[in-house]
Amino acid sequence: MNTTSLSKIAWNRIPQARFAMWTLIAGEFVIFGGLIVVYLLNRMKYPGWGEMAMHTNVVAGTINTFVLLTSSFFVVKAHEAAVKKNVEKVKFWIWLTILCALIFLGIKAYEYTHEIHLGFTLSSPALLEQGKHVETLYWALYYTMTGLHGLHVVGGALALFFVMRNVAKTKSYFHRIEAAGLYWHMVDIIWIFLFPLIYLIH
Amino acid sequence: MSTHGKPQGLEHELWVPAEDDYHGHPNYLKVYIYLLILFAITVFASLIPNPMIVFIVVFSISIIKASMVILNFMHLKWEPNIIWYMLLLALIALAFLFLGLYPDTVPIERFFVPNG
Amino acid sequence: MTMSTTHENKGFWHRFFFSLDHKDIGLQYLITTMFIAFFAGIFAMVFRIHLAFPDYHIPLFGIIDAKEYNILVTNHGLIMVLWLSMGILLATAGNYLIPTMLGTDDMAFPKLNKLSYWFFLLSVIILIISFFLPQKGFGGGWTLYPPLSVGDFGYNTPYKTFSDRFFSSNTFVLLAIALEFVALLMGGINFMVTLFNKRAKGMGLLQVPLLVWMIVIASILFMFSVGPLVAGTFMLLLDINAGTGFYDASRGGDPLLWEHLFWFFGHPEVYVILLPGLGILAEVITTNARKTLFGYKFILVLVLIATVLSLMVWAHHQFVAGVDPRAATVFGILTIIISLPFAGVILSFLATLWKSNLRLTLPMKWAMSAIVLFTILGGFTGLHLGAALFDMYAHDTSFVVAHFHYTLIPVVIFAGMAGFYHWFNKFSGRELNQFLGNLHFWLTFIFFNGFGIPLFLLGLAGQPRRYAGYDHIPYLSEGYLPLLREIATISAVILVLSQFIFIFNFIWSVYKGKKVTSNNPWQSTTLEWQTSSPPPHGNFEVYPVVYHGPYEYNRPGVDKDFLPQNQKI
Amino acid sequence: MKIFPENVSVYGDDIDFLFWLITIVAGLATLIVLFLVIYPVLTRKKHKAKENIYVKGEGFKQLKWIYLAIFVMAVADFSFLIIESDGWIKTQETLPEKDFHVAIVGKQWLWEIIYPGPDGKLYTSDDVKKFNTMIVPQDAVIHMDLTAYDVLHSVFIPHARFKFDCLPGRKITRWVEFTKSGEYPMVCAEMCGVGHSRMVGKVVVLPQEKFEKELAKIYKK
Repeated sequence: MNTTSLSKIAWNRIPQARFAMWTLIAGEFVIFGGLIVVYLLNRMKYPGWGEMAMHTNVVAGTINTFVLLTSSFFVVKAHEAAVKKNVEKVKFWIWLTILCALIFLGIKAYEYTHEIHLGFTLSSPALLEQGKHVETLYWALYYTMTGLHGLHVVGGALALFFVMRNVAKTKSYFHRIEAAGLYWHMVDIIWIFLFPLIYLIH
Repeated sequence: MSTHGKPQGLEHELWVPAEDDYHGHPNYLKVYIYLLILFAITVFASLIPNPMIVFIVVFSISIIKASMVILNFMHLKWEPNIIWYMLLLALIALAFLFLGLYPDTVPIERFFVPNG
Repeated sequence: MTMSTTHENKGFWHRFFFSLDHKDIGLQYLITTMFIAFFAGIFAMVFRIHLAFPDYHIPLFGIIDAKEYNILVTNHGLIMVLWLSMGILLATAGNYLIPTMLGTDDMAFPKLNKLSYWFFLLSVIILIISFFLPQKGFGGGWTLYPPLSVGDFGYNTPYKTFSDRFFSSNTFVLLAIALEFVALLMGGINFMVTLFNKRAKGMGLLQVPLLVWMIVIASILFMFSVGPLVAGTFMLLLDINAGTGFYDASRGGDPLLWEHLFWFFGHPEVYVILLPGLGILAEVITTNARKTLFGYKFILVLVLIATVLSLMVWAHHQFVAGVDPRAATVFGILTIIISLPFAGVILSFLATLWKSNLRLTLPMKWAMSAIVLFTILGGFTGLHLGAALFDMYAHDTSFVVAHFHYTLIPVVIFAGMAGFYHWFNKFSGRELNQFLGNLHFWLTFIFFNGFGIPLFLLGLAGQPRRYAGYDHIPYLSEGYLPLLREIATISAVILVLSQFIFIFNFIWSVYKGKKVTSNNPWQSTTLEWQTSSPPPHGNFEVYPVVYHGPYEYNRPGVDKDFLPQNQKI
Repeated sequence: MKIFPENVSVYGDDIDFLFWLITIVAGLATLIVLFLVIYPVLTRKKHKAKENIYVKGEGFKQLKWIYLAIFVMAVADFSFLIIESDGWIKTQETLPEKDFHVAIVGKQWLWEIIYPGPDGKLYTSDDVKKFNTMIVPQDAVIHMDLTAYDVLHSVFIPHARFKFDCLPGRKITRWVEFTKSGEYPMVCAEMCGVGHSRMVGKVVVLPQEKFEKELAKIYKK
């Protein structure tokens, strides 16, 4: 048995599910990173966007950030319980997380309706009529980024739900809680960057 | 019967590690409270009138928060190098993208042929 | 230790649609890719004929007009680059060979693997649907530059209603591309995890065959380069369907943004295609040269350097596209630098050939001609184009077309064929007809050059790309240029037709070819040859235990001239 | 037989020279590669199996030839880069004193040429627009404002070795100087739709005084 191989094994002893999830997360970071880079550059290019940023609902955004941070905490608690193979606790914390997800989506929906009411849409023809051509791009990016993130929230919540159901049924596959949790943390991290960029910088 | 996924009884042979291998756990509550404090700082920092300062403060705090989540909640502290390398490569790619796009986006002023 | 190798009872549907076995999925990828590439080849034939003989009435197509010409060129490019190249070199080779070479039973996530194939198939179907929409296919150039790709690409008139916009070829082509990206991302994750978690007992990371490393590195590179383009595709879809202005200058957007996002993926894409090709070459060359690979670690290091570098050279596709000239200089320098690692890799292959008693088998012919064509006419013309000043003249001329055909065809067709002829008897259990194989090789070799070299000359004469006919332009219809176009066209037609020999040989040999007598006809050392051909379900009756590196040929102190990885001395 | 179209611009020769330089150096490298591929094929019978050297190619000693080759190639590449860089700076990064200023605007599928008009300033009310035919003086530095109305186009004047993209929404100024009077084609080199291949204009280079007359004629109308 040659030694090189044995010495190599130590550093890649990592559960498949977690490994795959990390790879996926790295890929997702690049996708959202691309959007954020585009946003940052255009933000530097067009100072007029600050005025648009004032129309966003900072309070709602703040609450949402708090909600997501808390949900992250719940997920790690669920993971802690999963390591102890405590199904009831796992279910409890995951349900709390999903509740957070629903609250987040609700608030986001409220924001959207409010902004659409003000005439800020993907293509915002209202702004075009005022001759504010460049500003339409802000809202296009706003809806693109938050919308894409919202889809990830939905996906993450669904993943958590199904994993939890599976764990509760089979009393096994506890490691999947952590994998799904990783994805949820990624959603949180993306929001950590989106929130200040979109809401706070005027 | 097909033998997909992990072949039965071959874990140690095929170097498929045990699925729920234990890695260290930080004090999650403490991390969470730190995150909330940083979050509060972010919100108050945004009241500074100068947007440039706001941007610098807020963005750097975001980076700190993100790294805290990654390191503790996602247990990157305990993960093998390969995952660090992957995330690093992602950051490098984004840095290149930013640097490459900057000169073609920010300094350019828009131009349209008048009465065209 | 043995394991149950009970075969699933495989009806056609079960085998070619629902099977979870990585070998079946690999073959599914192979067949799907060949199916779609077949049409791309026909397209190429048609528009080449149109260029040289504009008033020749082409069977089934008639005399094509400018719009049809654009559609044919665009889809030829799209299919060849995005579906054929990656479908063969990443998906097919990866799915079939990675688990067998690693001496394991299957991918880490067979269901994910299956899902990735379904996404791939869906993307192909959506691409085909795009030909039956009102626009009869997308014709805005395979780089999909907006604003042309936002409206009706023929005339840049915006679509009226939402259904017009959504059920337009633009939308469907973009959806197809996005789905294909998703499919390959899934595959990439699978490859990565399989390499790191499911190697045979005793196989260290530096005892993995180079092909596996190359495919995994390529998948990772693909993942990191494609991200921004996925975002960009999302934005372009919104531009088409929701009236946003990401690429619309009058709305504060910027057409150049798409060029950047596209080439940020598009250049690493070249290496995503190139690396698996190099991996196949490594396997074929070492096996037929009967020598251990020269500089295994060296090649790996060079490739990793090139991988990181390849993320910062993309703008050399845009030297004259409006990027800052100073930035262009930087990108030019990096472009020159990235040519060095690959020179090192090619030289290591040549060093492997040096003083070897090589066997000039059919795969070896493909492999060596791949090296020659790629290095000489693909690589060195890359130096011309890397020099920004000359690129100002040659950019978007036939010179560029010839250049990237000389980089992609040696890698995809020649290296791909080397791999195909090398592993055919492994995955079919039968032998190819050698005579037809040689005929296919020589026809391809000769007429590929007969098609490529005239294009270089035409490009130097200043012939721009993507023109539906040149006869109305005086300076392009004088002297020997029409003759060159005719030579290129005739060669291209024969080149495409000679691939039918291959298809016939493939199908005929699969059913009628004579059964293989040995599991290891090339006397190769890697693990996929140490099991029966085709491998059973689960790949191995007895799981191998690995003792050596992958290329132990003519090792001193061994009586045979090759030492399989799973064989103790 | 001539490879390039006749060169009529001041920086055309640099570009042709660069091409031939790289081609010759690459040609030498080609011979080496061909030798390294063909020689083993010819001598393959000579080497009995056991004569093969079992080298893994590790460490500087075994890799020295490859390092040397890479070093030589690097030197060659960077010398190309240095040689081309001053030409690149001359053509792209610097704008010499202008004698005549004209705007070329791409439009599906023709070139709109905007002459500055009597006041010699572009984008003023007295500009004169012409289509597809651009008249310019000989031996004079001509500044060209490149832009587009609808989609991407690319001005390509093969005889002047000049090419640059026209993008909607931005103005890019490049220069060219013709050394020889005559008519030269100006084609579009960026995919711009159905009429792409029909988007062929021409540059008419005239001696100074004849150019003045022609320009006056244009302005009178």
